[in-house]
Amino acid sequence: MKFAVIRFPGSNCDQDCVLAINNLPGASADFVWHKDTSLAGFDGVVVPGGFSYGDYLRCGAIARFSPIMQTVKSFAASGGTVLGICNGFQILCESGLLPGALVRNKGLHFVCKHQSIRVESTNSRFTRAATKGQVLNIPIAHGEGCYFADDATLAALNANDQILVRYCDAQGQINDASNPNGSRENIAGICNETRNVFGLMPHPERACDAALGSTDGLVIFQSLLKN
Amino acid sequence: MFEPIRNENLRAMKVLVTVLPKPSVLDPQGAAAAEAIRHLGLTGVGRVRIGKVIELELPDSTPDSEIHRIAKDLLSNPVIEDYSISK
Amino acid sequence: MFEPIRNENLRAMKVLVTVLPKPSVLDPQGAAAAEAIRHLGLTGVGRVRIGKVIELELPDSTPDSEIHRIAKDLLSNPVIEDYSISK
Amino acid sequence: MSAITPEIISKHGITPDEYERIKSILGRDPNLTELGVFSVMWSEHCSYKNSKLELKKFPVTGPRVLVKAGEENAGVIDIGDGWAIAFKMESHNHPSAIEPFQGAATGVGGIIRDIFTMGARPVFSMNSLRFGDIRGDSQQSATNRRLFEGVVNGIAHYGNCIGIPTIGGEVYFDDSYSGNPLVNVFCLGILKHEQIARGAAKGVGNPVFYVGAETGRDGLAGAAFASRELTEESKEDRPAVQVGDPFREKLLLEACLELLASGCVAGIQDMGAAGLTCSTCETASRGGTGVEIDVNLVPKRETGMTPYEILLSESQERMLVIVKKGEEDKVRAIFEKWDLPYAHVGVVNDDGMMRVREGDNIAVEIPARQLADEAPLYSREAAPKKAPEPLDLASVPGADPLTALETLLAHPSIASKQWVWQQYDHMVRLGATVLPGSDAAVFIVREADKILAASTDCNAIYCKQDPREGGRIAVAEAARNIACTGATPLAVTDNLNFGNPHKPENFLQLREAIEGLAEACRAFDTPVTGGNVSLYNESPAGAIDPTPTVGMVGLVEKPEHITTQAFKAAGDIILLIGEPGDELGASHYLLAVHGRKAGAPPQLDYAKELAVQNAVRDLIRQGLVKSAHDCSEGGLAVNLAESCLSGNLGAKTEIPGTRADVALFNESQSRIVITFAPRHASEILDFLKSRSVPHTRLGEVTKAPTLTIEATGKTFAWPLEKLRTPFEKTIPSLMSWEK
Ligand SMILES: Nc1ncnc2c1ncn2[C@@H]1O[C@H](COP(=O)(O)OP(=O)(O)O)[C@@H](O)[C@H]1O
Ligand SMILES: [Mg+2]
Repeated sequence: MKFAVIRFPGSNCDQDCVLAINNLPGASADFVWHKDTSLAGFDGVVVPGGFSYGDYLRCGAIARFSPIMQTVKSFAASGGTVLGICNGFQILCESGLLPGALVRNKGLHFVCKHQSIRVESTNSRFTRAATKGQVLNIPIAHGEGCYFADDATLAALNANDQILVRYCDAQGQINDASNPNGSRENIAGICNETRNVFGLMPHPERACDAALGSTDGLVIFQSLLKN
Repeated sequence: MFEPIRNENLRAMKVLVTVLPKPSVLDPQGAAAAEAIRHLGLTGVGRVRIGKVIELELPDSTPDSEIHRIAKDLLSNPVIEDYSISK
Repeated sequence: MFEPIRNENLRAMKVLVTVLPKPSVLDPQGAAAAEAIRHLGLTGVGRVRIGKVIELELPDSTPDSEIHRIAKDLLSNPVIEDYSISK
Repeated sequence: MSAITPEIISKHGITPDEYERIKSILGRDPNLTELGVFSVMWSEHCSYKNSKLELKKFPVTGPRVLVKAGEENAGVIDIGDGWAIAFKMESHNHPSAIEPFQGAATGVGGIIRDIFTMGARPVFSMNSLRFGDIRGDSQQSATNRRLFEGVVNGIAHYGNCIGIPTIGGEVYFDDSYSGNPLVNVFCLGILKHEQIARGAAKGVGNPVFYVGAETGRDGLAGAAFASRELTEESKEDRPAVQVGDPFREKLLLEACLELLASGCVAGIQDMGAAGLTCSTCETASRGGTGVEIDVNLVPKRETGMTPYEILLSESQERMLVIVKKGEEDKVRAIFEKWDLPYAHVGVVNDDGMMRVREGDNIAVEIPARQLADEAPLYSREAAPKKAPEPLDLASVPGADPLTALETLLAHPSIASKQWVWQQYDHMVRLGATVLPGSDAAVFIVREADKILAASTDCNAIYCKQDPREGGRIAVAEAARNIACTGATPLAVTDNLNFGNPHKPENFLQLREAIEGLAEACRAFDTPVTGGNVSLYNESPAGAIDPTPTVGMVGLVEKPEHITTQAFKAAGDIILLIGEPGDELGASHYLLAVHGRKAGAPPQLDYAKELAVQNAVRDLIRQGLVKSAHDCSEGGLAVNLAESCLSGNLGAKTEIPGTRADVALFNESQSRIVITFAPRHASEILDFLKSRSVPHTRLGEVTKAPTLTIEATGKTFAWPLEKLRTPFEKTIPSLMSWEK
């Protein structure tokens, strides 16, 4: 499976994503420049983390107008796999590919740490290799990762089983104490209605090597590779 | 190239777009500011909200509809923010 | 804790403190926004500056001098920013 | 142009003697712009005029040194297999005092540029910070908290956005820094030997390009600003404040690395302090050439800027690039790809002049070498040396060890700095394998398949009491931290933070500390690859404690050698390597518990120190060691508490000594605590005996979550939660707005 890792000016987890994916048997990744308009030859798209356009104005607000994003939208509309990580999640929300928005962390500070998240649904190509309720240790690193959606949107997300991962503690408990940023309902990642676009704040690419303290991120990439 | 050279024949106006978080959205920065203001001895402070202001220099002739388009599509995110425009 | 309870007997007013980077200070956000606005097809955009706006609910009786004190000491950094107050 | 009056000269910080020298270099009077150019180039910040003669005492050579200190923007060290590292430390103290967020942010931006100017890809950063006390309700401590908050936010903002992990550092709080915080930032980059780029204007006729942010009036003459004391009026030095744009710098970084790889570049130099002035005359001086530019061609952010303003501006995120003639189009294509402003502003010539035109007018014409390299050098008067008053132990009442340990752990200088490093993205680039919170940081450099350890250290109380000993210990402690991770030290960068050098007692501190550092760098075989000097660190209350910060880098041979401070398993044996010690002078125990900065600091013995470090490293390499932690502030008791807390395990120990507080909290040097599985005991003990390295079995790791220390026949026990709260909650609760 060949992934396009989009490079915006200011992306900074692009190389990490390429490295993590290229280390997986059966997967490979290549950069795609934001000024490009073609995704021909790719089976999936990763919108990586970082600070596209410096996160000026709002995270993801400017990146959404990049030429490549039009192509990503049609790629998604035709059922293509799109994974947005951290800043990538923010960009997907800003682009309207995912509902809701990400706002300033409740604690006001940028937070970088290992974080437990719980797999809430395995009904997706991103989580099918996991088990429901599985607790994953995956780092977070963001200043604006507090997920917000209005009540109606939240109800729809729940009803459609679109909430794929929630922040929890090491035992899998979901509560305020295990919520690192004030996200509504501890939401860490959601997919779209057609379940082919997934955005999450934690960085699975940072949890693919035991030397970095966790290999729990692999399950997300393995899900994508599973037939 | 970067500071656009404006045509000096066109008259320019300043437009202020004010973007504030919707009341339903958590505004921890506002809450922290309220607390800090109380620390500075100002009593009776109510709610504090913190938003952004964008000051634009635009040709006099720019239609309002265009300013609204930019404010809505780019300068604010309707999911979490409201904007207002003043000239 | 976050939403302070106001004394409902006091009349409240809304004060808007607008804080903008001084003209000589680099405003990378403003420059990025200007570029994006041009991309969206709005021509003739001049300088864009981005600042913050703080909306305060204060008792009607709050003296202006106090608001200025807060705006200067807490809400802005006079070294790089100017503020203005509107009610 | 207005005449140059003595007032104007003195406003530029130029002495009458220096003015005469300028006249003789030029063979005429300078014009105002030229005077401005001399004033920034001959400021302390750029010329090191008060410290250079002392800096010559540092060892700067060694088999691994590829680029020496002072030759270029940063030194370069060989790490094997064709790979090299460039690293350096830089201060941004005064800007951070005025505007903590932007001051710290632009400090990070500056040091990163120094690294990629060398052709290296920056891979990680660290920082060393000092603030006044953040405890209490006083106006002063509120200000200190605001500075601390702003500086940490600024470092986080810049580093996180540009995507360079901040993996370590240190923070101390002491009232000598009230109003004059120290913000020292470190960056390290990786490159292949053949990629080393030079900041020289080579090749007569080669075009000179400007790339990066447009020049504005911000940061006018910041170098001169950094070379003065801070006063109340400094707050009015508004133009000195620069705003950083990490996004621009990220583009500049990628563009410059792409450019250097393209082979089109003859020389490259960042515009840091003294901006365009410094980069033009330094490149010309290094190249043995001249450089001519036209300020009309320089991209500008503001209108009506004079040559004086353009040359002295310290706008951030700019570079000067000397391009090989004929390659201009390739270079333009790269800048355009990255959406960067650029301009062809001048040419390299052969007359040795820095010549600045404004269209047809010549605004500046100065011999580049004299301007860049022949600033006056001064050896200031040093006060006579006096030995520190030894501590009279009888004057120290023995405090209750139970509460004393909690007090120490709650001292902001010792308490966990998680509040700080959690705000830094330390995981980007997939390299941080030992996260902040252990001794040295350990980082896997993926592109080179190398593992580096890095640490910054300085105990300023020691330096205040005895700057020479303090300097020696700063190097020893850095090396010890590196050894605890399993690494071998390679080289050192330093940042010398002192008060006004015109005061003899301050100059004595500077000289003594440098001699101490230099001696220790020789002893540990770690050449100095570069650094920075920041003088005039004074506030109305007086000079700061002397703070010669050391940044050391080491190399870990194999991944399996990487070792951390956390206790690993119940039943493991806890062994002290080194002697139990008894020196309480200048200790944090004296400061935190008795409110005193007194006595002579502990005495370092190189032979003992090296024996301990080598033994620990060798045991680690034999695969026998489970944890290793160096003993520093707060002595053995704090050391054991930290290892318990980070491993979430208890310990049952006994510490020899005749007085409990001395036994627990003394800060004698050359001590490392290790743990290992009981089955390795005889192997380890035999090894230590064969090396004649002193050691004491302290006890063992326990599952029960209690730290127990027996000393002088009494038993002291702390449930871990009693230790965790002061250690982990002190800084977050001081910094929380929810009071
Ligand atoms: N404390 C120091 N120890 C060793 N070398 C130093 C020290 N301070 C400065 N230097 C060296 O002097 C040279 C000039 O440094 P500097 O002016 O800081 O560079 P920049 O212009 O990038 O600020 C550099 O090579 C630097 O490494
Ligand atoms: Mg430099």
